[in-house]
Amino acid sequence: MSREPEEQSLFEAPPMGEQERMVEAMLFASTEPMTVAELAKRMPHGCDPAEALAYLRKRYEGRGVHLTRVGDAWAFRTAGDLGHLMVREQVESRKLSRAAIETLAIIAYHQPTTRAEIEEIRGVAVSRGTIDQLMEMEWIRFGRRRMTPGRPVTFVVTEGFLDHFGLESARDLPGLKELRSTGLLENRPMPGQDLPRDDDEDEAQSGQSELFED
Amino acid sequence: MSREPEEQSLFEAPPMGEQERMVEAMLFASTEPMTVAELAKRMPHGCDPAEALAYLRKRYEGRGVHLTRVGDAWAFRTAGDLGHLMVREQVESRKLSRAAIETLAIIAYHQPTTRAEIEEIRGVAVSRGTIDQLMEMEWIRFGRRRMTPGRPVTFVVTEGFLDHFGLESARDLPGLKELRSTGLLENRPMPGQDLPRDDDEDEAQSGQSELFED
Amino acid sequence: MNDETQLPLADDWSLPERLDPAARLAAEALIVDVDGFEGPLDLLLTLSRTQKVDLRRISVLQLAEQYLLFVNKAAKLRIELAADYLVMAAWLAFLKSRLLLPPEPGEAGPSAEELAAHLAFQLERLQAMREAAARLMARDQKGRDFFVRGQPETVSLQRKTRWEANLLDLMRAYARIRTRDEFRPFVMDREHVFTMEQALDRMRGLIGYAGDWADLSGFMPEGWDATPMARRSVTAAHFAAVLEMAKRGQLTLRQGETFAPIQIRRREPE
Repeated sequence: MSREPEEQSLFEAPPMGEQERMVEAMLFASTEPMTVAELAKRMPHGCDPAEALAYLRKRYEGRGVHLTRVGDAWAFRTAGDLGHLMVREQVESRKLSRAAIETLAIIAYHQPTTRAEIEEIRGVAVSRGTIDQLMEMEWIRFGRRRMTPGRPVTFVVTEGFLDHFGLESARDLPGLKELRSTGLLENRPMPGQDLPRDDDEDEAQSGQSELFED
Repeated sequence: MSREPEEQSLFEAPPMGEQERMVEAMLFASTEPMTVAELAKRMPHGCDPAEALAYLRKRYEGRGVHLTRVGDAWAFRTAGDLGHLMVREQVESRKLSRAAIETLAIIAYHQPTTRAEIEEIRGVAVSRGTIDQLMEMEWIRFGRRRMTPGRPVTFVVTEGFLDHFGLESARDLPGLKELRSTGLLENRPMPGQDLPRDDDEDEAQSGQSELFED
Repeated sequence: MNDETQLPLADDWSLPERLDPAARLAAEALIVDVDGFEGPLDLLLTLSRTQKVDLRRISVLQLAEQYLLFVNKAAKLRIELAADYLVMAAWLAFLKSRLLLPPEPGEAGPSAEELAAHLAFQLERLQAMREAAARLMARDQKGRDFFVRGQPETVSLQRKTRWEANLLDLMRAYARIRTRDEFRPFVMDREHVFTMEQALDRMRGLIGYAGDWADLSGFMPEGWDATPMARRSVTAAHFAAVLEMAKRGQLTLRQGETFAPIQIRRREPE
């Protein structure tokens, strides 16, 4: 610790060890993931929460509690292998229908995707209430409209979805790379059907590949 | 796992490091402080939560979070010197009034829109308080003035609005027809009313396409 | 197993009885729980499993046979299949004939092989999505396998009201207003909208002149076909009005054939 912490903080950010403690305290206290920006807002001027997070993450590796990344935000979560000890804390989750689960997976893997695409993949109409339910659970939200005739709305998954399934980003969906490389995430039109799908195609592609570019 | 977990656990408790992890996770997730007895009850036979607590307490010494004793129970608490970071507004959640949400919806769907237009669509006068409230929440703001007689002010939604509602832009909001077809709305057939629906749709569309012009 | 054996091919898709017994049994078993399937694609995927090969090497021809057999059996058992099952059956029958016959010279459009490959792709993609969904659900989940802070801390309190509203509230509010609009009289303020009440008023005055059969179009107001919107609205309103008047026994109407002019005549009080 420095001799004059009070005065120093006016000129200089607290030492990294101290920043780490601050981030630790804030994230520990919160149930919701917090973004770097949110952390920074509460910390003294000049702090670097991103760096503090990197140290903190290392510190909690292998512990009973982990520092996990959820999209742009961070949160402490108990280690997955200890779930059996927390029976009392388990919340009865709403049972999702098979249709809802498949719809969710299609949105996650094909995002941004339209309702028509979901229906084409599943071969049946999206039943009433399915989208509604996923929206209410805050696992999906609207993405940008497709710039194709009719400008259909699209769906994408949310940070709440990532948090629930312990994913850092949509890129970390299990098996995503294999699915991509086998072409199963492509939006191939039926041969001979000259749907005005070209833009669609490009966009869907760019949507997917965006995930990989950075 | 071992062949005879039941029997084996009688002889051998998990290593202390593992017990520490367990205690850490349980205290983190528990909604209340936990006693040694409560911890022991959830842990495999032969564990010594008291010892694990002692190690854990040491581990968190000087950190942003402390393991503290509360009566005869234990809990994690933010370090006292970091309390200032926890200054968080206590948020009291209240449902937005029907008038406010309707006004907000009209602004979102028809922006930029004037007060007179909102009143025409709602069929009732818009009270000052409603607009003020939405302004204060920073969900709406003034847009450009209309180049019509009287040059009325217009309202548009803000970034804060988009953020709150998980939208990338207001034009991603689904139109009436889309709401119906995704099952997001009850599809109530209007008795004796099969004419003006399409026109309505057109209007909503044209309202939305204005958004693209600038 | 005889899964790989080349199947005899029936020309008439309604009688593909020469499928091997295993496939036939499979098709019959499926009929029992036809309600359990989520549409024809789901059923096709299930049927494809009896081939016990990689979906990429599946015999679409054989699959088509199996599907048609299924539909055929269902018909015999008088099980009502939803329309999309029958549409798929018709398409598969078409595909099957295309796969069996040599392409006609100069034939346009995609080849049967391309169509078959697309179907195989669809099945593979659906299967892949199902597996992805299963893997997703098998992940550790919040509140089941891992947990959030049980005692969130908020030390110091600064009161602040947060107004709550979510997207569904917003959309429902909008829909509520717009749906209400459909009842509101000002909808009628639109230009070129001619209501049935207006048409009734007009026709009541004019019907006296229709002692003999006369075309309804002759009774339309001036300028009624100025715009397509006006034409539709006026026509519909007058048509509805004369139906109403016929119901009340004020006139009789007739039409020579479909799309022929509609004629009306005053009905004399008896």
